[in-house]
Order: sequence, then C-alpha cells, then structure tokens
Amino acid sequence: MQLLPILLIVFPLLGFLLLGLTQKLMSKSTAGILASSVIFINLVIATVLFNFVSSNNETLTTFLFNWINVGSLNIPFEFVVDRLSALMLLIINGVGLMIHIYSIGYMKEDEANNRFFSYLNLFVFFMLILVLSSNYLVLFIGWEGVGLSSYLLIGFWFKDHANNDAAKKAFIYNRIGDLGFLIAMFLLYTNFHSLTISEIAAKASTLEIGNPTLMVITLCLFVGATGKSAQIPLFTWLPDAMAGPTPVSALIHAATMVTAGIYLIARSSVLFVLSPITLNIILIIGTTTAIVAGLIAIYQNDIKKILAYSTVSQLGFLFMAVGLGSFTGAMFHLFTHAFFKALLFLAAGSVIHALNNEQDIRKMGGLSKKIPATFALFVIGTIAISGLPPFAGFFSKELILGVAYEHSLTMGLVATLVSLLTSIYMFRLLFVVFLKPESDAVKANHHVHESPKTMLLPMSILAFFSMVVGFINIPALFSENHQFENYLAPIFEISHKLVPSHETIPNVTEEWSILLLPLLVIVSIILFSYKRFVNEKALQSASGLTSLMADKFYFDEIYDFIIVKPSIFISNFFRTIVDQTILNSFIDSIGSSTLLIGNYVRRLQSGNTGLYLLLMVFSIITVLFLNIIL
Amino acid sequence: METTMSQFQTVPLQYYIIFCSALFSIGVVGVLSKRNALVIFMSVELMLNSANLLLTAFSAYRNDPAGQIFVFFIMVVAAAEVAIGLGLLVVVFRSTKTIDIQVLNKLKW
Amino acid sequence: MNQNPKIQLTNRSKVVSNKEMTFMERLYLPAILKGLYITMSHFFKKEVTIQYPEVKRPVSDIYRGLHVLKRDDEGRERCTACGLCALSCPAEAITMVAAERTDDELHLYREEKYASIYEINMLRCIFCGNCETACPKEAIFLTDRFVASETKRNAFVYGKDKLVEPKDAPIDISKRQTAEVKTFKLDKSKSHNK
Amino acid sequence: MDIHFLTYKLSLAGGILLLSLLIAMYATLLERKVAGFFQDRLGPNRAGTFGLLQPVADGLKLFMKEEFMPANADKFLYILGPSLTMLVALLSSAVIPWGGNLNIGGVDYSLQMADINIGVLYTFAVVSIGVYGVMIGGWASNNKYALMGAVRAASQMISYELAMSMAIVTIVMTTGSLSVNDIVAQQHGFNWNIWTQPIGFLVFIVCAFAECNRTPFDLPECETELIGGYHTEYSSMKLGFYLFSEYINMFIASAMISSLYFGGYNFPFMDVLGVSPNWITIIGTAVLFIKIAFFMFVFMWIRWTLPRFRYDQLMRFGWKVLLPMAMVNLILTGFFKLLFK
Amino acid sequence: MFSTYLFIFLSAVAIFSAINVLLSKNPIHSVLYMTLTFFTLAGHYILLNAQFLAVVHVIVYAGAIMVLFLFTVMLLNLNKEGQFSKTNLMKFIAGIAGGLLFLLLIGSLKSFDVAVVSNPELTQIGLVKNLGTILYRDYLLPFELSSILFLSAMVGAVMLGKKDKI
Repeated sequence: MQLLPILLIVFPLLGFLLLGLTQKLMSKSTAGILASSVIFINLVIATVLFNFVSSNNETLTTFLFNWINVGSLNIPFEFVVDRLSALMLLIINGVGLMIHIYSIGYMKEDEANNRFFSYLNLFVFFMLILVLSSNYLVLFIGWEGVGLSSYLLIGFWFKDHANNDAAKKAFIYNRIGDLGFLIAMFLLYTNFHSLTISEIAAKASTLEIGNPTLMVITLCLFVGATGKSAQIPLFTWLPDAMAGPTPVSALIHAATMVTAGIYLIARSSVLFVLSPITLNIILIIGTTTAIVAGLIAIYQNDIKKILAYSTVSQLGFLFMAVGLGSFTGAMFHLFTHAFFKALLFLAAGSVIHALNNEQDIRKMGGLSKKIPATFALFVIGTIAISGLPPFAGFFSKELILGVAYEHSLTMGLVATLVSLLTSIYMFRLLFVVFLKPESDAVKANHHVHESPKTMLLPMSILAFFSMVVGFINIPALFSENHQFENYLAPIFEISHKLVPSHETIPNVTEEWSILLLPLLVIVSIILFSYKRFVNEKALQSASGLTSLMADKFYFDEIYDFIIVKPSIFISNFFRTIVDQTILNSFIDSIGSSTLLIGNYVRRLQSGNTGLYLLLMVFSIITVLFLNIIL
Repeated sequence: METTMSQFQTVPLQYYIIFCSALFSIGVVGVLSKRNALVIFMSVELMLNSANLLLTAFSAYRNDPAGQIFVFFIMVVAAAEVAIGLGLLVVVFRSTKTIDIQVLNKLKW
Repeated sequence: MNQNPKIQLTNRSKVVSNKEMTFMERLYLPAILKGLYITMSHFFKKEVTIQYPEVKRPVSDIYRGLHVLKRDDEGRERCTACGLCALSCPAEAITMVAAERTDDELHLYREEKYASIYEINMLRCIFCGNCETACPKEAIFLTDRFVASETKRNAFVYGKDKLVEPKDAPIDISKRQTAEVKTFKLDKSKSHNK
Repeated sequence: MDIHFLTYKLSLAGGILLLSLLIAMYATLLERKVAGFFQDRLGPNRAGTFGLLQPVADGLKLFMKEEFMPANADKFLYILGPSLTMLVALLSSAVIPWGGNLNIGGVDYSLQMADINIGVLYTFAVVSIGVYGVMIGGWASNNKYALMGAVRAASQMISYELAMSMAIVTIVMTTGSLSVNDIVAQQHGFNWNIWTQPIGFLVFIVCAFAECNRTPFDLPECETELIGGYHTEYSSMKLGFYLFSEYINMFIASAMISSLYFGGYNFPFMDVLGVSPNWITIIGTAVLFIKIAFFMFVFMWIRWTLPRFRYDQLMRFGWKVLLPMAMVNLILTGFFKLLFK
Repeated sequence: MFSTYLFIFLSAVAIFSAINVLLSKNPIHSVLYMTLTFFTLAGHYILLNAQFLAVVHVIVYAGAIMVLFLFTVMLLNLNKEGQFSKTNLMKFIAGIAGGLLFLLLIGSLKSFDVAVVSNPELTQIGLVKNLGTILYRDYLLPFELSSILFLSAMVGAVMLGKKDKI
C-alpha cells in the first residue's frame, strides 16, 4: 500500500520517457494505447487508494527520500494520500483516461501524435506530484511541472506563431502567480520553519483569527492560485490557451490543472479560515470573475473560447464558494465540473472534428441531425453545467447557492445570477451550434461526420458520470445522506473547529427557494435564449454593452494600457535619460580613468610567466613577514 | 609542548615543520629558477606534497582525521590538475614547439 | 559464383564473406575455447620429432647424400682427375688439381693421373648426382650419408680427407649398382671413352 | 619485535624469493616444453633428463654473452630499467599468503611474509610502479623502437590496471576486507570467490595477461613491428632480467588469481580430513602451488593458442570492453550485496 | 629512537632528490628524482602511521602522475634542456627568495602553538577502516563531488588531446 503512490507517479513518467524517446519508432496507435494503458493502470491504483482512505479514515504517507537536508531546512520527498488527494487522484486519472482514449481518435491524423501522448503523460505525472505532495516545495515542483506541460501542449502546434504566443502568454501569466506562491513559501518557512503542510496546519491552528502574517501568506498563496486558476487579474491566458488541441483544453484547462488553485486553497484551508480578510478578497475576486467571464462568454463566437470563459466563470464560482468558507462546496463543484466540462470540451472537439477544424459558431448550425450522438452528449453536458436537476451540476451548485444565501441574500442573488449567466451562454451555444438552421458553411461542407467510437465512448462515460455523480451528495431537503460532505469532513475538520462553519443545514423554506429559484429562472432562460439565438438576431454585430462583452471588456487592452505602455514608457525613460546620459557618463569616466591607470600598470604584465611567479612569491613572503611582525 | 613531547619519545613535530618548509622552499626555488614548464609543474607538485605531508603530520599528532581527509582531496585535485595541465602543455607544445615559459608570453594578448 | 565456376587451383579454397558477426561470435569466448581445445588436443598427440643423431629418418635406397670417392679392390683411388664431374656440375661445386703418379705411388692410385686436391663445396652442391653419372671411372658416388652441420663456412668445403673412403671401412654403394646401372656401364657404345 | 620473529620473517622472505626465482627459472623450461607439446614437438630435452638443466644452461648463456650498451644510452638508467623491473616483480609476492599457520612448539608461524591490512592496495601500488622499469629501459636505450615499445607497454599497463583494479574492488566489496589474508581465509573449503565473481575473474585474468605482457597482449615486445620492443637494445643478463621478470610476474599473477578467486591454500573437504592443522597447512600450501602451476599452464596454453592483438584492438578492448564490463560487474555486485544484505 | 633515524634518513634522501629535480639537466632525470622523492614521502606517511595515504600516495603520484610526466617528456622528446636556462641573476634571486621563504615558513609555523595530543606511531586514524568511515560518513558530498571533478578533468584532457581543431 505504501508503494502504490510511487507506482502512481512512476507509470506516467515511464510512459513519458518511453514515448518521448521513441517518437519516430513507435506506431501512432501503439503510442495512444500505451499512454492510455498507463493511465488505466493509474486509475486502478487510484481506485484502490480511494477505497483504502475512504473505508478507514487514515492518511497514507509514503516517504521516498530526504530531498533537501541543509541545516534546519529539511524537505522530505514525501507523498500523502488522504481523502482530498484521493479524490483528486480519481478526477485526474478518471478524466485523464477518458481524454487519453478520446485523443487516440482525435489526434489520429496528427503527425506528432506520439509527442502529444508523451506530453499528456508528463502532465499527468506532474499533476500527480502536485496533488500527492506532503509539502509546499514538492507541490511547487508539480505546480511548475503542470505549467510546463501546459506550455508545451498549448504550443503543441508550434509551427503557428499565434499558438506560440498563446503558450508564452499562459506561461508568463502563470509565472506572475508563481511569484506569489514562492513568496508565500518563503514566508511560511520563516514563520513556521517547515514546509510540510500538515505541520504548518498544526502550528497555524494555534494562532488567533486575523493574524496579519497569515493574511499576507494567504494573500500570496491566493495570488498563486489566481494565476493557475485564471482569476481576475490573471485570467486572460486561459481563453488564449484554447490554441492547444481540444483534448488538452479538456484535460488541462478545464478539468484538472486550473483547479490546482482551488486544491491549493483547500489544502491550506486552515490558513485561509484564519484570515477572514483574504477570504473576503477571494469572495470579491471570485464573484467578479464569475460574472465578468460569464458576461464575456455570452458574446463570444468561438466555440472553444465560450467554453474557456465558461471555465473561468465556473472557477470564479468555485472561488466564490471558497470565499464563503465552503471548501466542501468548492471541492464538490470542482468534482462535478471536471466531468461535465471535460464532456463539453470533448463534445466541442467532436463538433470541430466533424467540421474539419471549424471553430466559429456562426458557421455552424443544424448539426443536431448530422451528428446526433454528439448533440445528445452536448445536451447532457449543457444541462449538467446549467444546474438542471437531476444532473450533477444541480447538486453541486445547489450546495454553493445554499451557502451563499446563508451568507446574505445579496450574495445568494449574485450566485444565482452567475448560474443564470451560465445557462444563458451554454444554451446559446447549444442552440446556435445544433438547433439553428444550417449556415451556408455547413451546407457547403459535405464531410460532416460523426466522430469515431474511440471519441464517443469516453464522452459517453463522462456523460454518464455527469448525470449521476451528483447523487453522492443529495441536498438536505431530500435526504440526510451527505456522502460527499462526510467524506471530506476529516480534511476540513481543523478549519471547521477553528471557525464555525457556514455550511449549516438551511431551513426547509430557504432550501426550497434555493432549489426552485434557479430552476424557474433556468427554464425561462431556455425559452428566452431559444427565441433570441435561434432567430439569428444574436449574430448581428453587437453594440453598446454587448459589444463591451463581446470584446471581453477590453481586458487585454486595459492591461496593455495600464501595464505594458507605462512600462515601455518608463523603460524608455530609463534607457535614454538615466542610463545613456547619466549612468553611462559616470561609468565611462570610471572606464577612462581605469584605462589611464592601466596604461601605466600594464607594463607589469609583460607576459613573462617567470616574472609573475617571482612577484607572487615575493607577495607571499611579504604576507608571511607581516604575519610574523604584527 | 615540550612536556607532551617527552611522553612520546618520537620524532618531534618541529622536524616535520622544518622538513616540509625545506621541501616547499625547494619547490618555490624550482618554480622561480626554471624555464621549462614541465619542471615548474613538478615543482608545484613538490610544494603540494610538502603541504600534504605537513597536514598528515598535524593530523597524526593531533589525532584529527580531517587533515588526512584533506590530503586525500588534495591528491584528487592534484591528479585532475596534472591531467589537464599536461594536456595543456602538450597543446602548447604542438602549436609553439616549445614549453619554455620565457617564450610563452602570448598570454599577454 | 556457382553458375560460372572458375578454375580452382585447390578444392580447399574458401569464399571470403565479410558478414556482420553475430553476438555469440563477437563474444569471441566460444572461439577462444575452441582454439584452446584444439591446442589441448595436440598436447596429447604423439610427437613427430625424430631425435636425429640417435634415430635417423629412413631414406630411400637411392638417396643422394654426401659424396664418396671410391677406391678399387686393391685400395687404390679410382679417380683420374679427368674433370668431367666438375664440368657436369651445374652448381660448379667441384674443383680439382691433377697430378702425375710417381712410381712409388702405384699402390695409391689406379690411374697414371690422379687428383692431388679434390674439393666439393657442400654449400653449393645441390646433390643432383650429375657427377656420378659423368664419372667414367666409377670413382665418385653419392651416398645416403648426411653432410654434418658446421659452425664455419670453410668447413663445408670437403677435401679428399673427407671424401675418399677410408681404406679399412669401405662405403657400401651396392644399392646404387642396380642391374640397369651395370648394364648401362657395360654398354661401351654409350661410354665416354670410346 | 623480537629477534626470533625477525629471523623467521627474513628466512621466509629469502625462501620465497629463492622459490620465486626457481619457479620462474623452471617456468621458462615449462614454457618451452609446453610449446613443444602443443606443436607436436618434444621441447628441450638434451640438457639433463627432460631438459631439467636447460634453464641453468640458458642462464649461463645469458651471463656469458657480450655485455652490450648502446653508445648514446643513458648508462645509469639503462641499468636501472631491468633492475627495477625485477625488483617490482619480486615485491608483490610479499602479501600473498602461501599457506595457513604452522604451529611449531606452541608458536604460530604464518606462511605469509607481511599480513598488512591493505594488502590489496599494496598490490595496486606495486603493479602501478611496474611501468617504470619498462619505460626507463625503453627510453634509456635511445632507440626509437625501444621507445615506442616502452610507450606502448606503459599505456597498455596503465589502461589495463584500471579494469584490474575494478575487478579487485568487487572482490573487496564481497569480502569486506583489503587484506589478502582475510580474503583467502574467507574462502574456506570450497567457498571460493569464483562462484560469486565469474565476470570479475574473467576481467582479472585478462588484465593479468596484459599486465604480464603475455600473448595475446604482448604488444610491447612485438617482434614483427617493433623488433624487440622496449628491450631491443638489451643483451646478456639485462635482457635476461626483463625476460625473467616476465615469468616472475606470471608466477605472482597466478598466485594472485589463486588467492583472490580460487581459495588460495583452501581446498574442498579440508575440515573432514581429520588430520592435524599442521598437515592441513602443508597440504594447503601444496594445493596452492598446484593451483599456481595450473594457472601458469593456462598462461602458456593461451599464449600458444591465440594470435596477438593489433594495437588499436588492444586499446579498444581495454577501454571499451573490459572497463565497462568491470564497472557493470561492480554495480551488479553492489546491487546484489544490497539485495542480500 | 629508531624512527628518528628513519625520519632523518628519509628526509635526507627526499631533500637530496628534490634538489636534484632542479639540478638535473635532463627532464627525464628530473622526473625520476621526483619519483624518488615521492617514495620517500610515502615512507614518511608510513612513519606517521598513515598507511592508507601512503599507499594512495604511491598509487596516485608514483603510479599515475609521474608516469604521465614521463609520458609527456618522452612524447615531446624534451631530452635537452640546453636553451632553457635562466640568467644567473634570476637563479640568484630565486635562491634568495626560496631561502627567505624557508626561514619565514619555519618562523611563522613555529609561532603557532600546536597542541600535540597523540603519538603518531600509535594513532589509528590513518588506517583504511577509520579513514573510510569518516570519508563515507562525514565527507560523502565532497567525495562524490571529487568524482565529478575527475570526470570533468578526464573530459578536458581528452578534448585537449584531440589532434584536430575544435
């Protein structure tokens, strides 16, 4: 049992090395099957581990070796499997397996198929390190590693310059966040003299609420999380990251990597509950992100971009839940979201595949008849993400909404608004792509075809899970059986003890209203969007507020104006005035005076080694002489 | 110091100091008075060795193994240094046909 | 190769092939062990050495070895120093100086003229036997004896002291006097002294 | 240090010295006899019965021959070369245990000259300075063939020394001791190191061939290319020293092989024989000499079987085959040692 | 007393041969005298009961380093020093400097009060077992690093030795 976590990371690493080293040698199908079977083995192991930790409430610690042992700094390379990481293991390997299988079909035509699979395995390897690590530094390896794999996969088609730019953008935005993470680590070490998560939690739990150091640390951690999870200041990379292959978007930029921020915060829940100010900031940023991204998503025309903004919005929703103190809610939604967002991306990939790499939804329409299977799967995903009962999204959103209403009515309404936005853009997407009359482009395209079984099968499995997975945590209204909450309870035990939870069970009327309100709204939205989008109106050029949304609130342009332009201006100023005129003349004078002195002194350097040696010996003699005298 | 020495009735530590200093000085004289790079190199080795011996002597007299460990590492460094140094000498000889350090003043440029 | 067979000088020739060696071959150890086996098998074979002075290799009856200058039945040297043997010698190994027999030498030499010096350089001689054939007096014969090894070249120039057979121990040359030879010698029409 | 002990050690040293010389002497005869037999000949058999006096005759001949010294030779070094070779060849016998302990009158007499606790390292050291004799001799002759032979010999010896050291290091790893005596003592009975170290043995024996300059590694004295190698200019007993030291080296190498891999003076069933320990020691010494004789025979056997390597083949073999093999062996040994700890 | 005589003998030989390293006209003789010096130094190590160092010294210096020197001298054919000689003035200055240094070294080393705590002939730290334990326990990292140093030296030497230009 102790060995299993090691095996868990060894297999993807082996897969990566094998595939990476034999790129040209291995046939494409073998590569896909090899990569998938690696993940399949991993899934089996993950299931075993999950069973183990869920059946008996203990954590499994695997010590590999002492990584850094310098002075008082002691960083073991150690893996911890507790209920939280076991859950993440299931998500990563489960969704990962589906996407690997899907990729066999999707990437069949690509010449760099083997490279793709080796990168995917590498990603899984780093992601597993991230979730398994027992301390922040090893976690940081995984954190950077997934960033690397993300970079490699976004820029997978590196021959196109735009893709490279997108990859670089993602990488750089992530680095900004990582800086926060690094600072947080330094602070953690100086304050707690350890980087092991459990030790820090134990030491931090003795501090009082609102400790300023903790606040700074948590803020820095949150900066890291915003980078990785695409929150407001640092979110624009995620839509651009859609330049990568669709399975990558599904795996990395929807289901797993972007949730690392949430995971980090959930892992450090003790620190966060002790700093309410940070939680409030998270709440604000999460809410803003959710709304802004949702609004942008409504007016996008690229199928993948819509899903990307949807992801950003959902992540904002998750942060909102975290900000409200509901880690369980966040984790639950993360769990369900992984399934249906992966499903949606894969389905979108299937659409793109069917239309020969067409991503503009204006050139789609009426696909429900041509690719019925994809349509059905897409509908399931849409319903799930919109939160219609009894699909998974409903249950998880309900949990968060409940917490929001518990917090305040305003908050509850805002949360409801977010889910409203979700259903608006999702149904718009559904209608425009599948139900609207066929566009000219589709009519002209005679090669519209349903995807192969290797793509449909994993999608179906994901769809199945999107439908049923919510039942593991049925709302209090219907049942007392809160499996998911009970499952994660030990993880957040300390934090709940420290700060009384908001996640008290709401009274029945409130619960009903929570349940019914979104339901009503969603139904009305469906009708509204059907009317609005299927009737072609929406596709005319937007104006006013809508154009603002369509242009993503000019976030990139604002960044350009606030940060890039001034920095260029300041740089120019320093370059021309400070450096070239002031500093240069100063330094030049040093140089010229050195030159002057050197002109005389250089005669000593005759090139005669004997002379040098003589001088050296006499210097030694002088030093010794002085030593005796003084 | 004299009293401790008399307990052992063995070679006084000063002998080693004198001997090693003499050896070291011979090395220095060699470095200064020779023009053959190879012999200079050997003189450097001689100096290293005198230091080694003195380290060992101190280590043995003070019962502190660190000195001998140090000698071991000096030997390692010396071996590496000789491999590289002689390689350089051969290269220099190939290009200039001499290893006279008076001639090798090209370092100046 | 097989379709167009070339003339082969020996049936033991092998076609050379520079095939890539297999792993087992590249290990060399089996080949080495095989070699060791071969040498070892020779170790136990019967040695073929003949320990010369004690044991002699059997030679044929008409083996052409060291020359002998025969004496006649009365013990007189047969050679008359006619020089035919030197003339017939392809290697020019024979030299001689003739002398006239005085009266008190009657019991020593059969003919009136005799060889006072008769030398054969054994380093030049090729033991062809032409001298024997050429001799009209049946004086020189090749025998089955060997020329002994020496340490100086001069010693290989054999004079009369080594060539003439000792009086008391005549060298048996009857093996060479086969019936054909005798009849050939009797046939005067073929004789030199017509 | 009492006089008794000192005299014993000195006499043992003298005895072993004489013994090695004697054995080397007769090894030359053996070589010629063996060569003869391998070639279906008899070998020397005229001087004495079975040619037993042949080595004496050879030695006499070498002594009687003209003492020739090249005009431009460095006189001192020219003489130093063969002497050093001989000296080094004789030095390494010091750490070989020729037998167990003899108990005479209640005192244990060890049949090893010096049981120093770093015997294996001592062997390394002696082997590593063996190059000097060859190099000095070759250089002092002031002859380009001799110099080439000397340089070849030196580079060959240095190259093969590495693999040999690696092979011995594996032995040290398995036995955990640097003392040859300990290593031999641990191979009690039939518990020989060859069973655990076959690859190491292979590497060691090949390197032993190379270090002794024996065929197929006799490049330094390769007649066809370099006239006579480093001893081209040597004659008389100085040449004799070079040739002789080769046989001494062979003897010592055989003794090392027997000690390190074949149990030295140990033999199977030595515990169930039921005779007094002194007898065991004597039998053990005899057994050791039988082993040594066998390996010397193997040396000769190989010499008269295999052709000589080409120089580039020799170097490639040493660096690209033997050294990696020895290293792999080292790693494997370490691995197994960890596994069965 | 015996060890003192041995010490004096070894030292005398060492200094004699060290001086001869400098005085020999022929580099080969220098190298050989150097080797002799190293052997006497090995003797010194044994006198200090540093057996391991003694043997390693012989293996490394006599067995490897000086052989390399010999190789170089032989291959470069530097038999004659002839043109390599400095002016007498330089030699004089060198001698003075060496002498000065000698005196100063003794003086400065003597001024340290080195506490003698053990008998070098009986101390056990020089044995392989003890040194090995310390080397592999306390100095493991430098030990491993030195292997990297060796590797890079090897690579460097091979690169330098290559005939063709890089």
